[in-house]
Amino acid sequence: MSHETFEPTIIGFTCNWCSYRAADLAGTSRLKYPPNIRLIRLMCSGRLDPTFVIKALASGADGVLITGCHPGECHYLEQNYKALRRYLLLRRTLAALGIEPQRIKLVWASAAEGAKFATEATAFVEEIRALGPLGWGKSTNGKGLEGILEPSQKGEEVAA
Amino acid sequence: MTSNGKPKFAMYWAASCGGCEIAVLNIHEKILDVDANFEVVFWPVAMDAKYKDVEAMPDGSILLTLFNGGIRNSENEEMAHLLRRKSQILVAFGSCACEGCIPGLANLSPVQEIITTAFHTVSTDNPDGLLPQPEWSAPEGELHIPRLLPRLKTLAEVVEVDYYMPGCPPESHQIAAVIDLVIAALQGKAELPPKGSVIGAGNSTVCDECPRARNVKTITAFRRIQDVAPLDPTLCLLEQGIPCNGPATRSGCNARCPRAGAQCIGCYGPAEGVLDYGARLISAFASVIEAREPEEIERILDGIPDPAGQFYRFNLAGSLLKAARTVWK
Amino acid sequence: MTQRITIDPITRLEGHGKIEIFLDEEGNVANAYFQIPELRGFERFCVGRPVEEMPLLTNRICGVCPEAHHMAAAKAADAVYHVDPPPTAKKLRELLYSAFYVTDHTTHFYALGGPDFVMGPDAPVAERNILGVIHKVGLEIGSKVIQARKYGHTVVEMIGGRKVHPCTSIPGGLTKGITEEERRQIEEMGRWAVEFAQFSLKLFNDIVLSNPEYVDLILGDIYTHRTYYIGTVDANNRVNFYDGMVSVVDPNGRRIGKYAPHEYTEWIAEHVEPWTYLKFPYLKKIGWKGFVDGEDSGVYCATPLSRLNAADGMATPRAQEEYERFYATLGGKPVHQRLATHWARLIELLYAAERWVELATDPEITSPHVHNPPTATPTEGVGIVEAPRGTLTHHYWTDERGILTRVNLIVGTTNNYAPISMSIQKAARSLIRKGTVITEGLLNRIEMAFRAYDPCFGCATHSLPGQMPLEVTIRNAAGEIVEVLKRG
Amino acid sequence: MSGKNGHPQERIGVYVCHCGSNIAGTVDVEQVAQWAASRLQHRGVVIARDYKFMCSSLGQELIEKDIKELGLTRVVVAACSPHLHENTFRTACARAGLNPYLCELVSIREQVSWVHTDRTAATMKAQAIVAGGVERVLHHQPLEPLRVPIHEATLVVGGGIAGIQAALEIADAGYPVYLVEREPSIGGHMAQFDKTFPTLDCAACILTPKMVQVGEHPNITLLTWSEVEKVEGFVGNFTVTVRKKARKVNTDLCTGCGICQEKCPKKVVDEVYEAGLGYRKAVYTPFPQAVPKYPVIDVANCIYFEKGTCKACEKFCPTGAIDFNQQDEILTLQVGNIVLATGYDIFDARRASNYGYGRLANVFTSLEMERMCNAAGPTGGKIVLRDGKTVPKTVGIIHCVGSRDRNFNNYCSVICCMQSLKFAHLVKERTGATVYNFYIDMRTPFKDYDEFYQRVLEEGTLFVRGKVAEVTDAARLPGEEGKLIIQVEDTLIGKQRRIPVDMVILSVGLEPRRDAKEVARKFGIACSANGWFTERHPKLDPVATMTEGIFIAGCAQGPKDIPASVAQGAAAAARVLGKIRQKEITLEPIRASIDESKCSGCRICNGLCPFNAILFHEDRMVSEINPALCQGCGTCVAACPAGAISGTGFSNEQILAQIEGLLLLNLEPQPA
Repeated sequence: MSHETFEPTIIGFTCNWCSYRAADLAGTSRLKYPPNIRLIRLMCSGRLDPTFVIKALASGADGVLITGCHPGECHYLEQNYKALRRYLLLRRTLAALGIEPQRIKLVWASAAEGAKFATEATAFVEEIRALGPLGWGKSTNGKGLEGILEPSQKGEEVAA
Repeated sequence: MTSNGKPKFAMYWAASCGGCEIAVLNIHEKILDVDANFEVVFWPVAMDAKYKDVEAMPDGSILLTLFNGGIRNSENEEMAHLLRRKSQILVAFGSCACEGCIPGLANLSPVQEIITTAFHTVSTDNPDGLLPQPEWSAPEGELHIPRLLPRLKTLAEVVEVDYYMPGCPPESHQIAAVIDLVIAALQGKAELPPKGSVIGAGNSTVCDECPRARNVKTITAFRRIQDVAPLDPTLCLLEQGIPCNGPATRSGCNARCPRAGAQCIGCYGPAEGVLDYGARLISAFASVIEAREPEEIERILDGIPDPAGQFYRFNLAGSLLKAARTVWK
Repeated sequence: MTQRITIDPITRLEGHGKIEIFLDEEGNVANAYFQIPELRGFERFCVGRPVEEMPLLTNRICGVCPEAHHMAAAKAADAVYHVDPPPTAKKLRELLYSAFYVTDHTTHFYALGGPDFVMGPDAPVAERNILGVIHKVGLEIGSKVIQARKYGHTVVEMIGGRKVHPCTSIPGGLTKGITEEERRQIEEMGRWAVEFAQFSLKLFNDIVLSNPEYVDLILGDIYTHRTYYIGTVDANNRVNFYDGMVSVVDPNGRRIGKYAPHEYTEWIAEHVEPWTYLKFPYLKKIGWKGFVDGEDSGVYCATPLSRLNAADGMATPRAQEEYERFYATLGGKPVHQRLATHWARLIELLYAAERWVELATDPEITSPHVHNPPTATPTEGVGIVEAPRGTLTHHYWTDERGILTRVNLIVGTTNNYAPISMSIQKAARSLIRKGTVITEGLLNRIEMAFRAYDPCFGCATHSLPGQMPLEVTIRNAAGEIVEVLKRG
Repeated sequence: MSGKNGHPQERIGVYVCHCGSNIAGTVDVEQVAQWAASRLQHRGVVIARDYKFMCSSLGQELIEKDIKELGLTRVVVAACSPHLHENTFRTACARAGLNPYLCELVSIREQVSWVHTDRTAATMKAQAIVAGGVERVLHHQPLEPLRVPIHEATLVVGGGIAGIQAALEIADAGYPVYLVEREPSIGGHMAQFDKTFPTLDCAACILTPKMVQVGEHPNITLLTWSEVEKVEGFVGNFTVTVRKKARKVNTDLCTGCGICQEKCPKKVVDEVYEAGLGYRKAVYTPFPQAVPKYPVIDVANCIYFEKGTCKACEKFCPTGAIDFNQQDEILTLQVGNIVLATGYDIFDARRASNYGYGRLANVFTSLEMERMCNAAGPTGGKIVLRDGKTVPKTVGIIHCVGSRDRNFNNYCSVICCMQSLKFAHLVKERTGATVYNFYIDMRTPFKDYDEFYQRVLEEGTLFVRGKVAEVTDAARLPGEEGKLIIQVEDTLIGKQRRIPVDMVILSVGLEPRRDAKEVARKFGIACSANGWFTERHPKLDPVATMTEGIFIAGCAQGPKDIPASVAQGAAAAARVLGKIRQKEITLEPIRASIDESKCSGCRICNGLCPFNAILFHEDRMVSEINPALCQGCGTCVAACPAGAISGTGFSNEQILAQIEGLLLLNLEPQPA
């Protein structure tokens, strides 16, 4: 990755019916957004388990973008409201653990809103770039967090 | 290989409160079974122990070691490695060893901050702002005290663990059951579960053992237990707005707290196969909130004033994130 | 000219008390340091938590006396919310607490402190444990001991919801009351406990007091410190574990004052030494003069013995008799000999059992009204109870939502940190002369000093009453290791 | 490396598509394939290929060949969106004997090559996506589709033209149909119209025969004056509860002779069929050609039900068919599929108060106009002012009333332009009046529509392009007295104009039925924000819904004209017939299920399923999911605090593994 500017890694969650199709539309319309974001398709934003977000952050993502159908337009009727509520509670909890709430963002995008998807993705990448790296899990070679967080043997102890 | 032919038993505490030892003593008469079936080679609470001898033992010569307490300083860590080497079966015993327990909440702040706070309380007479020093030159010579690790770790983070026995402390009837099992296994009358299993606990969650009546859940407000009066003694606490952690907390305690009118605070940790305890609760609570407008949702969520404590009270050190960000920095 | 004795590499005596003894040129003890090597940081990480959780969180400071922290926290939380629990709630809390005292004092006397006497001070250490006691005194008594602990825990569970780490105290009272059926069982067990306490005193009488060797040991000078004493007393200045004012007496037994929980900072301050993680509380009004006793030194003691010294008597008849016999036998108040603490503890055991029955037979005790919901805005509050190992103080500050903004804890054992250190020095001085060391004796004496205080470093750090595995390092003036003695 | 210990027993094939230059133009596909072959070998990747067009038959054969020859157990295709070709590659795998659900298609076209420009970054992202796919596919399970038997009967809700069409198509194919209509007769809005654009043939003439067919069809059970109360079950076997409202007329005896209507002394303004312009009796059939022919007694207005006397109808009925004591009937129907054709409401012109409807006598709505033009209507087809005699000399027709207007509805109501042109023609034809059309944009797509527009232009109708600001009777200029003045900015000449007219026609837009959302909830389907029923896919699946076995047709799905409604009715019927003929249908095996040994019966999940797929067993205190009802959204999976619910196709293991795969590059030192 580039040395002078920080290139964030972002995991994006999309629902199968609206936001993933919005991403497809962004593609078929050849709209451009930064490559920092990597998408995972779920059937519905209601499938979004906070574990996924925490797992992403703990494994090296600097931000997480959650997307779904507009309220009232969920293909499963109202599951995106559940996503909204989980998102709000998760943000509060992560904030209490010192993670800026802005690192997680919820965006509604209908299948027709390819342009919105592209602009939101672009904006989010810049927001995270501005926040800087989160740090969790980077170059831990899968060892979880120790790798980065304990500078080896005895040195890891902290003087009182 | 053992003096009296009996298999060797050890129990050790790292950063714990001693409640696990008391819980073991609370198996009462059963303690005599332990005495009858094992040679207790190392158990600081019940007898004078000799570290020297433990070190001297051949590796793997202790059959069963119950290790309780989290890893708070480097010496806990070394002890964990020593007992791992010496033991055939190493059990992470109790919430501290399994997931960090309440002392794991220390992972919310950098260790320096923890020490500083303790030595600047209202009753502390500390004009020069002294803090404990790992090395200190007293007039007569050098003094040493161990340094604390940057964060409290679970046993499994430090060494390989064979079995996990959750609970703060583990319920005595569960301890008794496990001791029976091990003894039966020794006599070839029973099979030990596969390594890595959770023992002495249920497979489901606290609600499974909770006698309170339950309905389809819709939460319009979270309430603090002291504000609810009178509490319905037979209805699900969560349905009464009390943020009870029972739905996400592993069964095995027989739902003691809910039976006593207090919400489950989660000491038995996550259910089988759950990766992050807090995430399960966040998802479950949020799912059953009855509101669609962000403002309304936020208003209801204000009823949980301490999300970090609510969702990671016992589990922070064992969670995916393990500690607050300030600790990593 | 001291020859170097090396015993093993000094490793892994972690998390336990550590003693460093330095010798001067003559090979006499220059100084002895007793270090506590750990800190868990409750004062920091409780901040941000809702105050009603403190009775649950601070339980986990110590699994040996969680009931003490549960109660101190509950009382502090009541104070924070300016709410007065219904009489039945207070009585139930005290009933739970009395039953806990029976369990705890029994555990200590038979499993931890007792062995020194029951097995004899010179018995091999490997036998000086609860199993040893059971073998010695016989299964019949052994099962009595187990029974006593069981009954105590049963009551704790009935009222507190759990055997270890009770969960029912909340701001304004309790989450539940007890049924008549439960009350009946509790009373029954209480009456048994009274008999058991009397039996234990008789045992102590037969084994210890009738043995001149032990009496000399108790009255001997090694374990004597003329310090101040504190302990909670009721309105009639009689010992109380759950509630009242803290009475303070000087080395001559004169009461220099009583303070209410919220006044504790006027009386108690904690001295800091950079070579240990534990602080040294002392009497603020007298001041910190170092590790010395006497009227001019703020060092005080808070133990069963201290409570007896600080009070005018016991609130129950049988305990009162024993109280009088105690001072008659040991030559009046105050008693400064630390080993007398074992006896004092048994008198408290009897009082706790009697109080247990009193409360179990109180007409109000089964009332369902056990909670007054708080109405006032939470602010600040102090809760004090007598933990078996000393006066326990919890002090909380919260915001208007009842979220903790500041926490201060002075736990039972900590009170005695200074006197314990002094006993160690004294034991060392008495046994190390001109560089000659009586190894086994030294360890025994130091250990017995410990067990008298019944230090619970579960509260302070994390090891258990009387079971401080020891490492004693002796260094010569050059700082070289002369000898390392260890136990545990 | 990914922190998961590998699954060495799996043999994975990775296939990277060039998609001509669509992908290869931006992504170094060879590099991606080589990287996967080397760096992901320890994860089980035994072969990684890149190919020009993976979706071509040659590309598919490539995969099939490898499956057979290399014994692949998992396949990852990195190409376009799964929405395009997931099925293609699954089928290919199936052909080679690999369970189709062991194939994962990841998109590096829509998500990479088409949206990024930097080749290095795009290639790295493609690698990450492939790694994610590989980690995910390791956790795939072979799945078998669910099979559900289909009940032959179909429920059609709504007797408008769309519903009629659907009912006839299905019935003609030989399968039973229940047609439920809440009004006393089928026919819907179309029955109210006079002429239909663009051909101007009379609505009644083309609709009535179809209505009669429905009435007489042996396979159609017609339930008018009835409403659906409850729907239970799932595709293949729905149980529907219908309330048959009491007609107070015994249909077995009634011959539809009409004497009761003649004799009934009570006149009632007909707000429904006559749009308030005409009257009906308290016992009535909405219109002469009503199907069924039987009248209903309007209890709210019937003198007997008000005062207890009268019974004129009863007295004169030759067959004694009047039955004042008749009660509502509750019917339970078993059907396999449901077609919803519940139609629309018209925009209430009073809401656009600046146009003065309800305040200014001679402002009419389009529906009133339809009735007025109709020879069988209140004026016998004469176009006159409210006074009932004066013939207007100038008429203004205002388009887009309530449509394309951010104060009311943003959408275009589709039919208004043509309807306005139709009125322009009819007014001219019948009154010779000067006609103005006030429009925002002229929208005349579809067959012969624009020709009709040309024709009306030629007839001399005047067109003013601009949104009318207001209609007022406050005369300011000479010549305005006693007229309605239309205030408008003519955007073509860029001038404000005041145009005095005698009559104003408001071409009102279409709106979802007032109770559309409630109906949607009842049938377990979704509504758009506006309230139109949501189709499964806006382009590719316009008459199906997210709920298997429930289809939509006509304006209930969105504004449309008669040909489109008929086409949708027929399309829905075709979809239903397709399902019936399959005898049993297969459902995507993307379903949630509960591990009872882990379920604590906390009931967190119970209220979360909009399809009521989760039931709670009080006896065993555990919850269970009905796989046929489950639509696989996974909300309950994410909510279960005990982790007792798992979802096939999108399991926790799959998604967590994909996260690790996507982040693998962060954990690894970058390849040079």
